[in-house]
Parts: sequence; structure tokens; C-alpha cells
Amino acid sequence: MNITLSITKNIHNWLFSIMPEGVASITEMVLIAVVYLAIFAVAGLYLVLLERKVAAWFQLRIGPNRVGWWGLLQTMADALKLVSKELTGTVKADKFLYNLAPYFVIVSALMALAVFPFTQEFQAFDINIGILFLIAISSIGVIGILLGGWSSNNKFALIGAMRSGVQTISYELSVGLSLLTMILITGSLQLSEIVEVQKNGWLIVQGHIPAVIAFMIYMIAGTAETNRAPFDLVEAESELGAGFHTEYSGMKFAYFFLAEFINMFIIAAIATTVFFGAWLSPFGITESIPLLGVVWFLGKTLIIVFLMMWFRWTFPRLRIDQLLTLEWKYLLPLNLLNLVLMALIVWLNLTIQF
Amino acid sequence: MDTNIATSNLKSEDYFINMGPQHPATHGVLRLLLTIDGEIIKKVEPDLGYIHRSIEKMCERDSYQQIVHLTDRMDYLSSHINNEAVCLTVENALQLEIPERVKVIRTIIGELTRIASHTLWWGVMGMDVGALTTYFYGFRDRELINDIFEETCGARLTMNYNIPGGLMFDIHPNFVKRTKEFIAHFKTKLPEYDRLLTGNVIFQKRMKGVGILTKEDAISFGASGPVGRGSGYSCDVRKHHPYSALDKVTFKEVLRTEGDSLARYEVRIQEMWESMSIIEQLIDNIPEGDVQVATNAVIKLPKGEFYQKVETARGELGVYVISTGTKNPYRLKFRSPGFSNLSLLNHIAVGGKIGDLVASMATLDIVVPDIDR
Amino acid sequence: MTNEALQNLISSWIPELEFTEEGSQFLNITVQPEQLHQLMSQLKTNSETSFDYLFCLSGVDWGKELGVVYHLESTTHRHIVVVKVQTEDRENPTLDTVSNLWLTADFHECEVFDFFGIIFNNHPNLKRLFLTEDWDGFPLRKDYVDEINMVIK
Amino acid sequence: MSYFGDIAKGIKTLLTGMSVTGKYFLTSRKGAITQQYPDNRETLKMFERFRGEVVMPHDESNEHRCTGCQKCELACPNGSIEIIWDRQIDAETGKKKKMIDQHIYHLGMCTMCGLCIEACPTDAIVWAQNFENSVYDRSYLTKVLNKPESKVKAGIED
Repeated sequence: MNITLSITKNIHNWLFSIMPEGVASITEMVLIAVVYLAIFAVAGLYLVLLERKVAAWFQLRIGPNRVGWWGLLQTMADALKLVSKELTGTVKADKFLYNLAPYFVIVSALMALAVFPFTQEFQAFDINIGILFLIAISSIGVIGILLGGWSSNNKFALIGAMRSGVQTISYELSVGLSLLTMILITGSLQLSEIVEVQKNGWLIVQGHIPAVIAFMIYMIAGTAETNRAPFDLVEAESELGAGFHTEYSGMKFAYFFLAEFINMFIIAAIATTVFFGAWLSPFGITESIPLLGVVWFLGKTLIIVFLMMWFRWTFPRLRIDQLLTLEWKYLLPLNLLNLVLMALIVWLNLTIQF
Repeated sequence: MDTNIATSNLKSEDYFINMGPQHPATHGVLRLLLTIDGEIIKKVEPDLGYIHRSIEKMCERDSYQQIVHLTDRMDYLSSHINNEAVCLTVENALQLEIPERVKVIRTIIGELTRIASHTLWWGVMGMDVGALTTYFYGFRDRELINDIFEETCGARLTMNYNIPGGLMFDIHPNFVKRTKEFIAHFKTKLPEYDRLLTGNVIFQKRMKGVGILTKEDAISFGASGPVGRGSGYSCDVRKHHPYSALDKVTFKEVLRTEGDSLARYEVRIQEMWESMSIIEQLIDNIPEGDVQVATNAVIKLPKGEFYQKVETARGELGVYVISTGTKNPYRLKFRSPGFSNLSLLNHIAVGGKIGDLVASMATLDIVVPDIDR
Repeated sequence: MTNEALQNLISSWIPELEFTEEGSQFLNITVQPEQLHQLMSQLKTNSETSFDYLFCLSGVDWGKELGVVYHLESTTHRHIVVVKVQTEDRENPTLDTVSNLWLTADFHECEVFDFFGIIFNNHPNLKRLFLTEDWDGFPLRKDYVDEINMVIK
Repeated sequence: MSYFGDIAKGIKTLLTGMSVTGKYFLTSRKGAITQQYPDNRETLKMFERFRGEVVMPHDESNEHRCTGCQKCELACPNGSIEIIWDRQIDAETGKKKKMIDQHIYHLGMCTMCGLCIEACPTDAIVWAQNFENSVYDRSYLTKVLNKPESKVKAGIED
């Protein structure tokens, strides 16, 4: 029944049989990279479509429904348009950094995808410091935003970039600490092991009260990490026009745009992995059908993505000082308290396990 | 170490930002030259005139009937009330006796205009603070009013339904029914506005204590409408100088003493309730009768000066006509509420953040053609 | 306060004012440019008049003279007066500013300067508000001509 | 304890807001306010008083009611109506009479104020409910309202 796994294993074996070992592993890496790139570029586009549809339903509209059945090809058409669009920029922009910035953002976003366990043993890169890797990678993206804002020689972009820096530095802490809280239960940073632990119940059930608090903090901080409303000060249409990507057009803009949605997916995927048992089904039949694990994983992720969209289309934006107040005066102290609470619970063996 | 010496060697310059003329938060083509220090606003200098059409000069050329339609294009969100202002000026100058029916219809449509303007403002206000969904909910309710206008007046925005001496034609037979339907609908939707935005903790934090305008400053700046009333300054023209059928209805002048953005916001929300109550008092007994009194084809105002103020959705609109007895006004000045309200923007925005500027500008409810005229 | 009472009170401050109610629904006071600022600050600060609300400030080209009309209302007593001031100097018309008394006059005087070319002494920031800095002439004056853009009917 | 109280209250207001949008999310299929414009052309009907453009109705014998009195031209604030007329000999009476040659209407300059239709003594011009007025060339917006070879209906006097 191990269809997925046998395919990957077969390809692996076949590659190693026809090539010398070094070449084969490089070829395999390239192959996986291309597959991931293709899948997630398309997935990112469909997330954009989902966002637009969901926004439309919140706002009593219909949403895109012209290109393709039910508008399903709308974002493809948009991407096509963006590719064919002229790349504009300011005259006095720092050309090198200006062109580099979008790649920083999109590459860091795609890199993070490598470590997710989409289903049993279906993981491109099962690193033993998985969570740490995710946190590290996700904070590289902000460098791209800073570079883009700084180098485009636009004052709105610069303000947006500075806001982004402030925001990410602050909220990185909360994301890290809330994940750390959960790691107290698992005792491992490796994502596959985190999933393994959850076979005795999802971590949000195992950790009960502190886990729920950690999840709420993680969702707030995660939304802030992705620069989405209500924390979209970086773009803040009504204040800064378009924020850091004011001067970007065409495909370079599309990279920023796509990265935002992939980042949203990543934040939701981390939440799924750490709180909701990744590919584990709530009914415990996943063991036998690994392919179903992908469905469970994506389903849970999309529900969290939907939650983030719900936030976005309901709440007004915070002001920059309120953003920092929220982090440093509310989230951080609560998080530390929560960490202690979780430590106590783990120490006293008060976790719920099935 | 003496820190003063260290900083005195550093060169510092003001950081200017051009907000506008094309900017989502300026609601039209208004340019604000901001001097900022990081996120903090040091100075706001409005630069006007991007859509100045010289309506006052055109009025000196046009006949009094023709002037009315120009006022549609000033504050296009309360075009009916603008029309009414000019018509009242002419009617008072000619000492015409206007039928009761006209007065009542004008008041009802005027209050509907106010609700339409405030619902649009509410939607845009939400957008300015980042809640994009409010825009659609506001427009959904506003559409119904626009449909009523379209059925009766033939146009949705620039209605030009008033003429000196009455109304262009009678109301549509469906008018009363549709208006009642709208009131019933809107009474269920207005509490939703509060639940979605007003109560929201983020919104409250964004608005409370931001952009404070004291009562003395409000009077001195000539603030009117919800901006003045949010500062506790009783400036409702409908109360102090009632016109049309407004002396026959009872309504409360909404006053808030805080003077911050939230107060201005709440004044407008409450005003929608008051407007609905005014309409409810009038809609069931619109008196029968003519909708026009005969005027000469060429209206000539007697020699003299005439001033009429009305309360538009944005505040006090004054029409000041100097007539020399000819068919054109010698000089016609519109005292527009937006112009005075904009002049206090610098006062309330300095010291705040960029986000505060956007939020307080949204509560001023600026319509740029009203400022530029 | 009634118009007569106002007239008596105000004329006791400055004797050479002209009062009229003809052709207007308000009490009109015509004042010489030299006494404008004195009269205005009296009108605002005196507790019996306390005209604290300048609701309209309009420039008028009277043909020969250029003038400014101030509509004043008191928010405590709810009475209204109109103050008129004129200057015959069309080349370099100069009046005193009232923007230190009513903050709203700041913008309104800029507008009058823009369209009528009346210069206001001591105004903190007198600039062309609507038109560009290099605009020729003052459009709302009666003798302004712009053959291309003005359609004469 | 107000610290935690504030947090609880804040979360409650946020959830209230989410319940409003959530409710619409579930019912949005029914309450969608989108007008799918080019598709609903057939059902999209403007109100009878809608001011789309000024037209001059002609009857089946190609006769209109315009006498060329120029009252609409005078009433128009923007000069969007121009009437070209000359004196022609009336076929019935044999007298020279003012006859309309062309009633020119500049739609591009029209502000839809309705003063011309109010001013018309013979109800020769009326509002049409056409709202799709965009054209590719500005010159198409200048229209001649009376059809070629059309005549004034007999007995119409201003």
C-alpha cells in the first residue's frame, strides 16, 4: 500500500543504480527541488485564489469567476500577465540590492517548505533541528523586505521596510517561545519525532491549557510574521500606498506576493505540525494509507490558513506603537508565564495522553 | 561625556513625505506635505487645488437655475443638501412661499442623503484603519438609498432634484414604500456596524485619545458638523437655524465632549439613528399639494446680500450671494464645511503617528471637491 | 443681543463705523482698514459680543474697491454681524489679518489672497493655496481675463 | 487583575467582529451584492426617470415636436446643446417661419442636470435610459438629435 513511498524509493534506487553516487545524490536533490518548486508555485497561486474567494464571501461578493470554471484559472492568468509585464524601477535605486531582494524573500519561503512531514516518511529534509531551522529560515525573508524597501529609493518603501524590521524582530520572539513551549512536551526539535510523539494525542490536547494559550500566541505572532492584516503595517495601503514593494512591478512584485502566501502556508503548516498532529488523522487509520496523510495535513493547514484570512478580512490594522505594545507588554510576558506553566505540567506529568 | 556635543555634530534634516495627490487615504486628489520624524508627524501642510473648477467664478456667469447643478459637484455626497442651500437662498431672496409638500420632501431626501454619506464614510473609515470588509457593508446599505434617489430623481449621486421654487418633479409613487423598506432594513444593519467595527478593541485603541480637538479650538477653526459636535460644540444648523421642515420634527443634536477621533466617529453613527427618526416622523404624512411654485423663466434677485446656511453631511454649508439685481449673482461664495475642517488637520495630527493622521483624517470626512470647489 | 443694542455697543468703541441693515438679513458694519483689527479683536474678546465663530470669510471685488466680508456669529449669544472692509488700492491691496483671532481665517485668508490678491499683514503663512505659485493674475477679480479658458455666455 | 480582564474583553470584541463576517461568509451565496454586469444586460433595467442621455422621440412618420425655440440651448449650463435653424417657408401657411435644421447635443459636455427638458415647452426632448455611453472616439459623443428628413409635427407651437 505504500504507493508514495515506493515511488520515491524506486526513483532513488533507480538513480543510484545508473549513476555514480555523488552525481546521483545531486541529481536527486535537483529533481526534488524542481518538483517542490513546481508544486508550491502552483499551490501559492491557488492560495491567492482561495484568499480572493474567501475575501469575496466575507464581503458579500462573488469573487473571481470569469477565467476558467469558477475562476479557477484566474491567478494563473494573473501570473501570466505579471510575467509579461514591464519591470519598472526608480532611477536612483541601488540596482543590485533592488534586484536581489525579491529572490531573498521567495527563496527563504520555499526553503522552509523542505522540512515539513507531509505524510509518513514523506519529507524532503528530515533535519534533527527542524523547528530551529524553520524559525531561522523564516526570519531571513525580512532581510529581503528590508533590502527591497531600502534600495528602491522611495520614502514610503523605506518606512515600510523599517516597520517590517521592527515587527519581525519583535514577533520572532513570540513565535520562537510559543514553539519552545510545545517542545517541552516533545523533547525534540526534529519534526518527524514531534509527529511521532503526537500519536498519543495531538499536542494541543496533550498540553491542554498552556498549549491552547501557546497556540493563540503563535497564531497572533505568526500572522504578524507574515505581515498580514491586522499586522500589515509593512504594506498598509491607506498609510504607505504599497509599503516596501511600492516600486516593484511585474514578476519581482509577484515574488513578494507569492512569498507572502507561501509564508502564510508555512506558518499554518508549522501550527499543524506542532499543535495538530501533522499528517495524523484524528481517527488513527493513517498508518495504513500514507497518502491520506497528505490530505489530513493539507486539510488542517488550510483550516488554519482560513482562520488567518478570517482575521485579515475582519480586523482593522494596529498602529506601530500598539504593535510593539502588544508584543512586549502582552505576548512576551504571557509567553514566559506559559512556558513556566508548561514546564510544571510536564514535570508533574499532568499532560493528557491516550 | 557631554552628549550635546556629540549630537550637535550630526547633521539632521527634516524628512518630507508627499502623501498624495494620488494616495488611498486622501480620498481624492489632495496632497499633504508631511514633515515626519520617524513615524511621528511634525507638520502637515495641505496643498489644495488639484481639482479646483472655479465654481464661484462660474456662478457669476450662470443664471440661478443653472447654479444649482454646479453645487452637485461640490460635496457630491450630500448633493441634495447643497442644491437645497442655493434654492433656499433664492427663495428667501424672492420671498417665495414654498409648499409644505416640497419642504417635507426636501427634508426627507436630505436626511437620506446624510445617511448615504455617513454609510459611505463608515465604509471608507474602516478601510483607512485597515478593516477592508466595512467598505462593502457600507456600500450595500448605501446602494438602497441610491436606488431610491434614482427612482425619484433620475440620478444616483448628482441629483439636481431641487430647483428654485420647489422640486423638479413629484416623488415617484414607490418613494414612500421604498424609504420605509430601507429604514426597516437599516435598523437591523446599523447595530451590525457597531459589532463589527465600533466595539473592536483594535479600533477602539486606534481611535481613542487620537486627534484631540478641544471645544475652543473647534469653534476657532470654524469646525462644523460631526467634527464640531464631537468636540462638544453645539453647531447643528438644523437646530439653531432650522430650514425646510426641520422645525417640525424633534430630534436630538448628538454631542460628545471627548473631541477625539472616536467621538467624531460615534457622533456620525448616532446621527444616522437621528436621521432615521426624522425620516420616520415625516414619511407617513407628506402633505398633498404642488411641488413647484411658478417662478419667472429668468430669475432676478433683488439688490442686496443673502446668506443661507444648511447642515450638509459634513457640516455647515453657507451660501453667500451678493446680487446687483441682474440675472446673475455679482458674487457667490460657498462656505464649505470641508475647507474649514481640513484647516484643523495640522492641529490635530501633529505629534501623532502616520497611522493616526490617516485615522483622524478619515474622521474629518473630507470630500476633496468640497474643499477645492 | 438685538441689532440695535449691538449697534449702540459697537459704535461706542469706534465712532466712525457705518451700520446698515438694508438689503441684508444681518447687521452690516463697514470699517476702515486701519481700524479693522482693533474692531475685530474687540468683537471677539468683549464678553457682551463674544463673536467667537467666524463662519464665512469672503473676498469681494466691488468693481473699484477690493474688500473682505466677515460673517461672525457668537456661539454663546447666537447673534450674527457682518463686518465689511474695503480698500481702493487694487495694485497692492493690504489688510490686517484676523488669523490670530480666529484660526480658521488662516486658510480662508490664503484663499482670498489666491483669488483676489489681497495681502494680509502679519499672516503667518500667506501663500497661494489653490493655484500654482506662478499663476498670473487673480481669477475672481472682475477684471481678470483668460480668453482661452473662460467661456463667456 | 485588569490586565487579564482587558485581554479577555479584547478577545471577546474580536470574536464578536469575527462572528459578523463569519455569518456573512456562510450566507454570502444568497446575499451577494455583486452585479455581474455584462451578463445581466437583459434583466438590468434602469428606472424610468433615469437620466442616461437626451433624445428626441420621433413618431412613425418621422416627425418630432421640436420647434427650434432654443429654450433648451439657453437653459443648458454647459453649452451642450446647439440648435442650428433657419427661416423656411411653411408649406401650409406660406409664411416664413423659424425651422429647426439640426439639434446638436454634445453628450460629452452634458452633466445630466435636466434643465433643458424642464425648459422645453413642447416636450420635444426626453431622457433615455441608455447608460452605456462610452465610445472609442470623442467625436461620436456629438449627436444630432433630429433624424434626417424629419419634420415638426403639425400644430406644435411654442
